[in-house]
Amino acid sequence: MEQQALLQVNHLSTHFRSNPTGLFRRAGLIKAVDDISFFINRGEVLSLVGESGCGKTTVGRTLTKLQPSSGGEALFHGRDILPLSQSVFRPLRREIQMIFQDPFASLNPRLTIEQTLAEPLFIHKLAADSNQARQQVADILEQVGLDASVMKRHPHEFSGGQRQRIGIARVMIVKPKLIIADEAVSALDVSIQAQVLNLLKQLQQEHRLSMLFISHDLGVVRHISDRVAVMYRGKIVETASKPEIFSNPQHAYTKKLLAAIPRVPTLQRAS
Amino acid sequence: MLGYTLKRLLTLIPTLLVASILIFLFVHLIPGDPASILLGDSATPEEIASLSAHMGLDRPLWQQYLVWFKNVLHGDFGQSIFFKTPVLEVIADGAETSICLALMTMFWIVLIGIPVGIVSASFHGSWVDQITSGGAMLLASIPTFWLGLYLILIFSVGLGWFPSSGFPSISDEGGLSNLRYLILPSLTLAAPNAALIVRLVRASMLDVSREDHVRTARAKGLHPARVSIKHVFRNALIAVAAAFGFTFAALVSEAVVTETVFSLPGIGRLVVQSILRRDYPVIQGVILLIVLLYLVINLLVDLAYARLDPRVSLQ
Amino acid sequence: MTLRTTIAAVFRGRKLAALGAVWLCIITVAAIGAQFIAPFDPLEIDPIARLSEPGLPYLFGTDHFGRDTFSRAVYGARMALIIGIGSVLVALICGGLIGLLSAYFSTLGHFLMRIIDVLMAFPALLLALVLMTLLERSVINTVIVIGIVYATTTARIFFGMTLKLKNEVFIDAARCSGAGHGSILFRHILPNLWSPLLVQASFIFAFAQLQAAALDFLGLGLPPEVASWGNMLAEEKIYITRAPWLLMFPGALIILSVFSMNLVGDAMRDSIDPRFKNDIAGI
Amino acid sequence: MALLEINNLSIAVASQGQLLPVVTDCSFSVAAHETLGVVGESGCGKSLTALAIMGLLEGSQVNITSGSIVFDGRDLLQLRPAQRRAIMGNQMAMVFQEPMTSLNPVYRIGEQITEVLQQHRKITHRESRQRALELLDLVKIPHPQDRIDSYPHQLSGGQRQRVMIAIAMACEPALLIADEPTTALDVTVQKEVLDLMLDLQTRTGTSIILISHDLGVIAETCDEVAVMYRGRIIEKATTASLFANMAHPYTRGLLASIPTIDTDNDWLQAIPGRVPGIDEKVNGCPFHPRCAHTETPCTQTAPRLIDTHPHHAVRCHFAGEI
Repeated sequence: MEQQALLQVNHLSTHFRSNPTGLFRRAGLIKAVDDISFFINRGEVLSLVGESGCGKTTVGRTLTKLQPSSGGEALFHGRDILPLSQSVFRPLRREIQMIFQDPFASLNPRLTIEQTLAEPLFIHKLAADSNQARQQVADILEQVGLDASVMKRHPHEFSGGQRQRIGIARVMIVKPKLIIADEAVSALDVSIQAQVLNLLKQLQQEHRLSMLFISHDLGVVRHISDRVAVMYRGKIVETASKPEIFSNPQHAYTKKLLAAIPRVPTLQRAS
Repeated sequence: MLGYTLKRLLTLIPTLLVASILIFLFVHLIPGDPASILLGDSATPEEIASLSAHMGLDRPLWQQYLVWFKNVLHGDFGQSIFFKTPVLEVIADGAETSICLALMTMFWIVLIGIPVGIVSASFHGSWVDQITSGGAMLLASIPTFWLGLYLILIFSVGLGWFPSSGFPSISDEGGLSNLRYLILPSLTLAAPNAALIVRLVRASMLDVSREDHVRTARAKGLHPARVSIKHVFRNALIAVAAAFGFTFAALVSEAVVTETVFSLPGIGRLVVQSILRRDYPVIQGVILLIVLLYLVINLLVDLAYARLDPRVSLQ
Repeated sequence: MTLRTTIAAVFRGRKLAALGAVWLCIITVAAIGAQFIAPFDPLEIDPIARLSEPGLPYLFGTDHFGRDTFSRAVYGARMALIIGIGSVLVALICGGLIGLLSAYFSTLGHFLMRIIDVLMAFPALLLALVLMTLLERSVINTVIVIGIVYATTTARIFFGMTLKLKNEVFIDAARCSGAGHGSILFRHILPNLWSPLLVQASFIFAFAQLQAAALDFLGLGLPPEVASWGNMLAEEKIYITRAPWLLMFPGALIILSVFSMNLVGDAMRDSIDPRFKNDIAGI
Repeated sequence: MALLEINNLSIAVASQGQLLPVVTDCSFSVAAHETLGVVGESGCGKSLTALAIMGLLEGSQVNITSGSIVFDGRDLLQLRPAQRRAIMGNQMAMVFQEPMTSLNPVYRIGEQITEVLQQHRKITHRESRQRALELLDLVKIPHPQDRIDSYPHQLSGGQRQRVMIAIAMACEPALLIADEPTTALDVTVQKEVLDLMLDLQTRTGTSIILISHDLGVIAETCDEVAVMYRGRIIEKATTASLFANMAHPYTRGLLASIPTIDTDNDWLQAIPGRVPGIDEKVNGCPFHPRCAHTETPCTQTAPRLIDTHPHHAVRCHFAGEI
């Protein structure tokens, strides 16, 4: 490897105990993520594709330490983040950010947009006072295509697409290095999804961000990724560059997945 | 199922242990020395001291607890200070009244609470619903003893339909007709609890009726009443069953008051009088048994739960 | 949302609940201004006018000591308010904190909730009776005891609600932003529990009235000289056949107040986050 | 004659004392053995239209304000409730979006299938169970004898949706309404379920109304398509004609918004703005605030559905011009 990857994941495993309650119950073990390895270079988008229950979301949650790992390592800038305690990891959270699927659930309904967006600024000491914070919030809102005047409002006053823009703003405001986007556009209607997808891609290119893009939608994946990893039952079954995976899939599961997608006839432009 | 029951019974042990310590502590912190109460005002300090030593009251609290708990495990709850007979006998004397009262009350609760709840939910938003669910809430807002007193005033003193107090045993003269002594008390006791069940059945049914599978049932072309009973009520029953455990605790609380109002020779009145008399062994015994009963009822509720809801597996 | 629109939303189409709220306001006014409203001293004895019927000058009649029932009822409103608010505060502060912390810090929570479970096996009134015998009969002790009794249910309820909130995506999002435990607990979780907390408070307020009256009736509640609705019932119960109205007024006051509070609580419950509706222990 | 004919159907939702229109002047028909696709984004009124046809709006805040639903020669809106119920689940059946919650969790699936049979057919318990086994086999559930006594939670999402289809097909309905039947399923399962539905259609000759937000699903399964936007049908055509002569700017925008797996393009052509809420009033063409071709008439008068080709109608002032 000529250059060191921004994120290098080796043999990562995350296991859950099923039915952890109950005094005498023998807990079953669910291997949600089972010995997977991948890397993401600087400025690169790696997509993690798979169907529900394949463990792709768990990968994202493990890398953001919302979920404890069971084995393996995740080297960020060459430093394994998995064994770090939450307090040691906290400064690193600024660099590894996560966008969530559900724009209706990922914003605290009680806080104004300004409060939500300014929170990470104060935590990571990126703003000295509330005036500075407000300025940065206004800037970032503009970047994601919202008017700065919306910052006094509460989440329930926004549509799904707008909320997802706010979710993106919360991530971008701390100038992260790596974004983990977990089904970031799947809850949106097609016409809104296209807007948000364009925005995400534009921000990624402008800031040369690295991104782990978790999705079940191969169309969306084709649009945004540089490389694609296909997950099936907790394991990565195939990793390849985007052109490779779509034109020459190797694994049987990848082929099945591609074949199952309903095709839209391309538009014949009426003359 | 059997395995689960055994496991659950095993988990009752630590709970009962903690409960027994709490009960013992509570009761022994009650001010007032049983020895002096027992001997009356004329006793000399020496007499009191010697009786205390005899009863083991001079030993450290933890030793007293261990002795008591060891005896309880052998089925010996000690002697009642007031009655001078074994606690279990005292409790057994009150058991018949309380059990009859509880059964009759349950009868009213199920007979009135569930149908009214179903009607209330089925006519959601209409005047029928407003009257039944509002009425239920009003009923639940009435102090039990007040209701009991006025029922006595109207139906015993005024109309003379039912006796106002006491309960001769069924085995006494009169046999089953002695149950008429319990009609007013059981109605008094049932009123707030039936009201709770009405509200609960209604709320659960309204919740269930918003679920997707009810729409599926309607899409089959079933009659609304059939959808209501077979699909909505059957699923609401799961939540209602879960609440029956709590209802028991509320029932005991109100039984204490009701038995006092109607001067019934039951366990509820026994516990109040024992507290006033500082009859430690009886208080301890009764409360421990009530806690045990509560735990057993909750276990039964859990078992019923598994029968009502196939998603719950008893491993 | 402003306070006015919130209140309007709660009572829209609920005339009965609005009437309940009005009644509670009347009770509050009576409680605060008891010394100006009550025509007589609640403890003043008029030996000639024992057990007199409602009329003038004794609106609600007099009790067997010859004290003015109306004046005692007005002062009873004060006691009802003290008992209600006091118990709510004790229950919510003790129970709420235990539930909140137990759900958030699961190791501690496991232990604490086991204890709460054991306490819940004790019927509320029995627990209150035993606790009352430990303490002197006084207003403050009654408040504490009733508060403790409802702290157990409150802890259970808050435990469940906090668990739900803890798994919310926006909590994950806050953690990803680097928020610490304090910030997550008191900035992200607690503000979302204010409205269910208010609903729970109204039900506890209502239950506390009934519980206090039952304690008074059994002779283990407020000191006998305190003018409370429960005491008025307890003292006059043997005169029910001679003067049935004596128990009518304090009884009706208790019922109306409890009913009103339940109505208001019920109306508020319908306007809170539907996820928490079934957690609230109320009518 | 068409099996189902919807004429000028309007639906409104009662909210705080006023009626907000959610479906306006909606007309379409479904011929026997045909599949009609209804496509649109969330809130466009497609699901409410389906519920209205099925007769499931009763008792809700949503009311049919005008129009008629003629099924097999009878206007369903004029029927008495009992007559209506005799059709529901019998000649007309529905499959819903959420397979995880659409089955009653406390009854075995066999019971849930036989229930609809016993409601509409005079058959014995034994016969209905036999028929349920056949149906489970028909919807390709492996080992029906073992599965018939399972509870819904013991089945996967795909299998539950197959059971839902079995319930819907039990009385061999003339019309099957499928409301986003595969949205909650994985793509591989989606393909299986759609294939199953088409297979059943060729076997039994039932007509299908397939409601979806996914133009791809519609394109692969339907004979005709109706595109809805803000409660109105804005384009209606045979599937072939729709994709060959797509005329409404919204339909085109919708298609251009879809990231396909067959082509690489750097930027998607997104439709700007958002769908206005149902309480927001838009004069003229409902799409004009987001349309790139808006001119004066668009902001003033609502366009009518105009035929641009045979079997192709468009609701746009400039249909065929842009």
